[in-house]
This record gives sequence, structure tokens and C-alpha cells, in this order.
Amino acid sequence: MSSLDSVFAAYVLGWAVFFVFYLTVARRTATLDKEVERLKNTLNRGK
Amino acid sequence: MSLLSNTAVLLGKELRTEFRSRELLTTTFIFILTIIVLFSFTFDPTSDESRRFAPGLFWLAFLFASSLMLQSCFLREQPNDTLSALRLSVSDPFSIFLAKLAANALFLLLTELLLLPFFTVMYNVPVLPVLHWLALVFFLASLGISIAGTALSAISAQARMRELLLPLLMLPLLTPILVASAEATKALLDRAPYVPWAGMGFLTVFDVVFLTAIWLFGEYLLEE
Amino acid sequence: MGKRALAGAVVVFLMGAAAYASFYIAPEEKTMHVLQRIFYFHAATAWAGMTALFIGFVANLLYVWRREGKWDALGVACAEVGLACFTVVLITGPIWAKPAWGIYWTWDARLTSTFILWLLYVSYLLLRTLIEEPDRRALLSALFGIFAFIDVPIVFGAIRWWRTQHPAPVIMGGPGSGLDPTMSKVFFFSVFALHCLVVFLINERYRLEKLRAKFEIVRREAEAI
Amino acid sequence: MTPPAFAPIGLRFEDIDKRYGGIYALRRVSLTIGPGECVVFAGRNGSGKTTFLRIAAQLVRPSAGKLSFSCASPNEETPAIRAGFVAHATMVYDELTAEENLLLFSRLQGTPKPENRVAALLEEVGLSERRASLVRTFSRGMRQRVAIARALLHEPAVILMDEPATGLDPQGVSWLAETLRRLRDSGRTILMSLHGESEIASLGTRAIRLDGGSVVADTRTGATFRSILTFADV
Repeated sequence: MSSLDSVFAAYVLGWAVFFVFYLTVARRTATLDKEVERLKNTLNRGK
Repeated sequence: MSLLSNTAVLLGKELRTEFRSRELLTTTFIFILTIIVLFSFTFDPTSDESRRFAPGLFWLAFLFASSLMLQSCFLREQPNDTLSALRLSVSDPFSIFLAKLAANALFLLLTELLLLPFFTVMYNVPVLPVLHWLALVFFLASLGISIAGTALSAISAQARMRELLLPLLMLPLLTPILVASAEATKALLDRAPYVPWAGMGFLTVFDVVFLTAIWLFGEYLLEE
Repeated sequence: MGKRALAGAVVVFLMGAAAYASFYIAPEEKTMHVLQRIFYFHAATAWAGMTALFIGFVANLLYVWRREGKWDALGVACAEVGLACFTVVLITGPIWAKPAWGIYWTWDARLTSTFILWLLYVSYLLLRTLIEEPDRRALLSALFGIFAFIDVPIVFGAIRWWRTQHPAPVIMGGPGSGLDPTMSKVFFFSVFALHCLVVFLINERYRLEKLRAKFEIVRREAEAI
Repeated sequence: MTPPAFAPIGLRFEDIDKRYGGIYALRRVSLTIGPGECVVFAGRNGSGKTTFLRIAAQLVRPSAGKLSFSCASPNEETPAIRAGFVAHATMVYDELTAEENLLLFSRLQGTPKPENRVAALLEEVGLSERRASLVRTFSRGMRQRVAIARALLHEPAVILMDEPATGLDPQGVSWLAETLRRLRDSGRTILMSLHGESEIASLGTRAIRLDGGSVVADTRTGATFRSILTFADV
């Protein structure tokens, strides 16, 4: 039943790639968001 | 009209500076020769095998060499900001590209023709009977390499790591040229040679498409 | 926030439904049996990837024309998502090829040209990391993106013309080549699901790029103090 | 050699912005420079002088705003303006001779009888004897002379000079001042950036100081004029 395994593997790996891509985007967004907030705070305190 | 005369003047300048030093031509020539020799050491091909592999090898060596050679065509303008002077003087920036790519195509073609005898002897492939067709294929392919390569070298000249970047941008973009010219050359070097109309037509299409693209977008490549 | 989470949930649901349909609703193919079920995912991803790259191409053109930062952001978002799609295509392809043809990789037209397409867009993203000044990076990478996209059909043409030793890929004739109606329904549903995913991902990536621009501005302001 | 008849040209900058990334090199610069004015720009390094001149030369596209040219006689159509530009870099080829350089650019500009024009200009900048030497072998001052000659090749109506005295010896400065005086008196519009007071600065009819990419002072009168150049008020 190696065929079914192949199909399964293809779906799982494909989904994984998309998911990992989404995760990296989300993580980069989160870090940047935090960074922007931090900088804004410093700016406000500086003023 | 002024486009053509500007191009002619600029081409004259490119050729004059190159033939004064001949640095680019000599280096490229030696580089390709080295690759061709090294390849035969690694593979030790027989006559039939070399008929099959030689064209591809020849064009691959050429593509590598040109990705190094084309680096300098915009870098040369940087130390004294002469590109700005050109932009201020010409009426159409396309002429700057036309002159550069014509010069590059000419240099490539010259190197190819100079290498051909070495190639023939080392790989034992007869070229004399098909020389005129071979020259045409060389011309179309060198033109294509220079058209796309000149545009990309204008990009890479403005980036970091440019020495590595240009081959990286150029090689995938030029795969069609590599495939088509290798196939066309193979057809001409076959035991029963035939005229590779498909290959030559394909190269022409590539040249026309990318020349149009540079005509449309070249101006922006030079923008500051 | 709520809207995006909802969109994400819908996309996950659609993807799940597409997978379910291709496993349980689509009829078994005669020659390849269960193996053929990769097709719904593999080919639909390729279609969606092409769509992403096409949107990216339009964004690149618009950037060169209008010089607005949003087109640059959209361009890079589409290139990354397109690249992710073709990564999936290049992974699922060999998984399919191994049991079907007995080998993982063959220098067949589709495989080779997909791989070169992939390399072209990797170069595009690499180029972006190597130009510091944002306006110049946007302009030059947009121009390279345009050249790359123009090159895609030429690459396909060249490789198809000279490099196809294998018969046309086994079943993938696309609709109209005798694909069973249920099969084609499942396939187009897959295509739809993948397009939704691609749009969702592009939107997420686009937001990140916009945030990055904002970050730059705030950072510069902070430095100025 | 009589200069060709030409209409003096004015420049108009409207809300010009130039951003490099998030940094403003120029911010909301609005200036009207009349035909035949000789404007001296002063300012610290990084104040935007170079960017301003490059925008005036149409080498750099502003991020926002508009640059337009105007003719002295309003019913004449403004031709495509090709300014004479002297930049920090020499903008000539080191691997060509002085004469080849000038011939190249005058041919590109479509000058009729470029040989005559180039010979006359080489005489004027005092390089006739070295015309056949490669620019590479020249001293800094001589290169600057070639650069100035290149900018003046097509007898431009608008002349832009970014610190044109760089590398020139005292005689060179006097020569440049003399040349600029002649150009100014013939009605050409001159914009130049300078450091401090000098023979050349005294040619100016107007002084503008840039700071942080904006115009902070702009005058035509004596006392303020000098203070702008020398930063006396800072």
C-alpha cells in the first residue's frame, strides 16, 4: 500500500510547507509589531 | 535618428576603450579555454560522445564566462559617475543600452570565433562545412546573452555581492538560450548535419522579446 | 484581527474539504488508482502559484509606473507566496513520480521548467536582500520581477521543445482531456481552495511588508532623537 | 567665437521632496530662480545641496513635487533643458584622453562641428597641450578643468556646479571665477554649492542656505549674503 502512503505524504508535506510559511510570516509580524510598539513608547517618552 | 547616431558614438567609445587594453577579451578567452581543457580531463570523451556533449559544454562555459565578463560594463561607469554624464548627454537612454549590448555581443562573438579552432581540434568535431550556420547561431545566441545580461548587470551593479549576484540572476534567466543554442549547435555538428531552424527561430524570439523589454524599461534601470 | 482569524479558519476548512473530496469523492482512476489523488493537490497548487506570480507581475509593473510603496509590498508578498506554492509543487511532484515512474526526478519538461522558475524567484528574493536603499530595491527588484515573469513562458517553451524525453505527464491532461466530470469538479474545487489559501497568505505577507515600512519610519524617528 | 543666441532660463521648484528610504534628503523645497540669476548654495555636509543640484540637473527624480523651467520670453516654448553639470565626480573617462572625452560628449549632444568646439574649449580651460594625454595621468586640478569643460561643451543656459573649486589651485580658482563671471554676464543661470567665502562666491547675486534638506535662509543683500556663506549667524 505504498501508493496510499505516497499520497498521504504528499498532502502532509504540502500542508506543512504552507503552514510553516504562514508561521514564519506570523512570527515576523509579531516581532515587528512588538518592536514598533517599543519604539513608539520610547518616542513618546522622549517627547 | 539621434538614437542611432548616439548609439554609434557610444559603441565607438566602448570598442575604443576595450581594444586599447584588450583586458576583457583576453581574460574571457583564457577563462573559457581553461574550462574546455579541464572538462576534457574530467570526462575524456570519445569522438561520438564529444559530438553529443561538446555543444552543451561549449555554451555552458560561455554562459559562465559571459556572466563574469558582463559585470564590468556598468561597474566601469561608477568610479567617475560617467553614467550620469551619459544620461545628461544622450537624447534617449535606450542608446546607452544599445551601445553596451552591441559591444558585449561583439566581444562575445569575437571570443567564440577565436575559440572555435581550439574547440574543433580538442574535441575533434568538424566545423568548416557548417561554419556560416554556426556563425549565425553564435550571433543570435551572443546577442541574446548580451541583451539580457546587460540589463541584469545594470541591476547587479547597484547591489551588494554583485560578483555572485550577476551569475545568479543571469543563469536561470538565460536557460532558454543555453538549451536552444546547444541544440542548434548539436544539429550542426551531427554526423548528418541539418539546419536548426527551430533553434535559430527560438533564439530570435528571445532576442526580440528581451530587446523590447529593455526598450520599455531600460530607462528605469539607470535611474538614480 | 477577528476578520483575519475568520478568513484563516475558512481557508483551513476549504483546504480540508478539498483534501476530503479528493480522497473520498473523486472516483478512483483506472491506471494509477489511489496515487492519482495527489493530482488534485499538486496541479491545483501549481495553478494557484501561477496566479500569485501573475499578480506579482502586475504589481511590479504598477510599481514601476506609479512608484507607490504598496505595489512593492504586494510584489514581494506574491513572489514569496508563489515560491511557497512551487516549493510544494516540487515536493509533491517527486513523491508522485517515485511510485508512478519509478524515479524521484527526471529532467522532464515540466519538472525542469518548474525548477528553473523556482530558481528565478529565489534570485528575485535574494536580490531584494542585497540592495539597501528601499526605493532602489523596490524599483530594481520590480524590474527583475518583470524580466523573470516574461522569461517563464520562454523557459517552458524551450524545455518543452527540446527536453521532453517522457510522454506527456501521465494523466494531467487538464480538463477536457477526458477527465471524469466528478474528477474535474473535485479538481476545480481544489483549485478554488488553493486560490483562497494563496490570497490569504498574500494578504498576511503584505501586512508584514507594510509593517516593515512603518517600522523603518519609526526607527528613523527614534534615531533622530 | 560668438555664443549662440539663447533665451535665459529660470527654474521653479515646487514642494520638492526627496526621500532615501525613510530619510528626507530634501523636504518641501520651494524655490523660484529667475533667468540669469547666479545662486550660491551653502550648508553643512548632508544638508541636501548635492541632492538639490542633481534634481535640478534632472538626474534624480524627486519623490514628490515638481521641477519646471521657464523662458524669459513667455511666448517662446521652453525647450528640453540640458543643464551643464559639474559634480563631485569628474564625470569623464579616465581611460580616454581629454580630447576624446570632450569629443565623445559633444558628439552625443549633437554639436555641429564638434572638433572646433572641443579645440576652442580645450584652449579656454588651458589644456590644449595635454589634449592627447589620458585623463588618468592628470592631476586633480586638471581633471576638474576637464570636468568643467565637459559641462560647458554645449553652452548650456543653465549651469549647475557642486563645489566646482575642488582641487583647483589659486590660479585655477581665479580662472574659474573669471569664466563664471563671463557666463553670468552673458545671461546664463548659475546654481552652485560652495563652502565659505571666496572669489567665486562673490559672483553670486543670491545666497541660499540649506539645512536638514530645507531652505533656512535666502537673500540677495550684502550683509546677510555673507553671513549665509560663512555661517556667521550660527
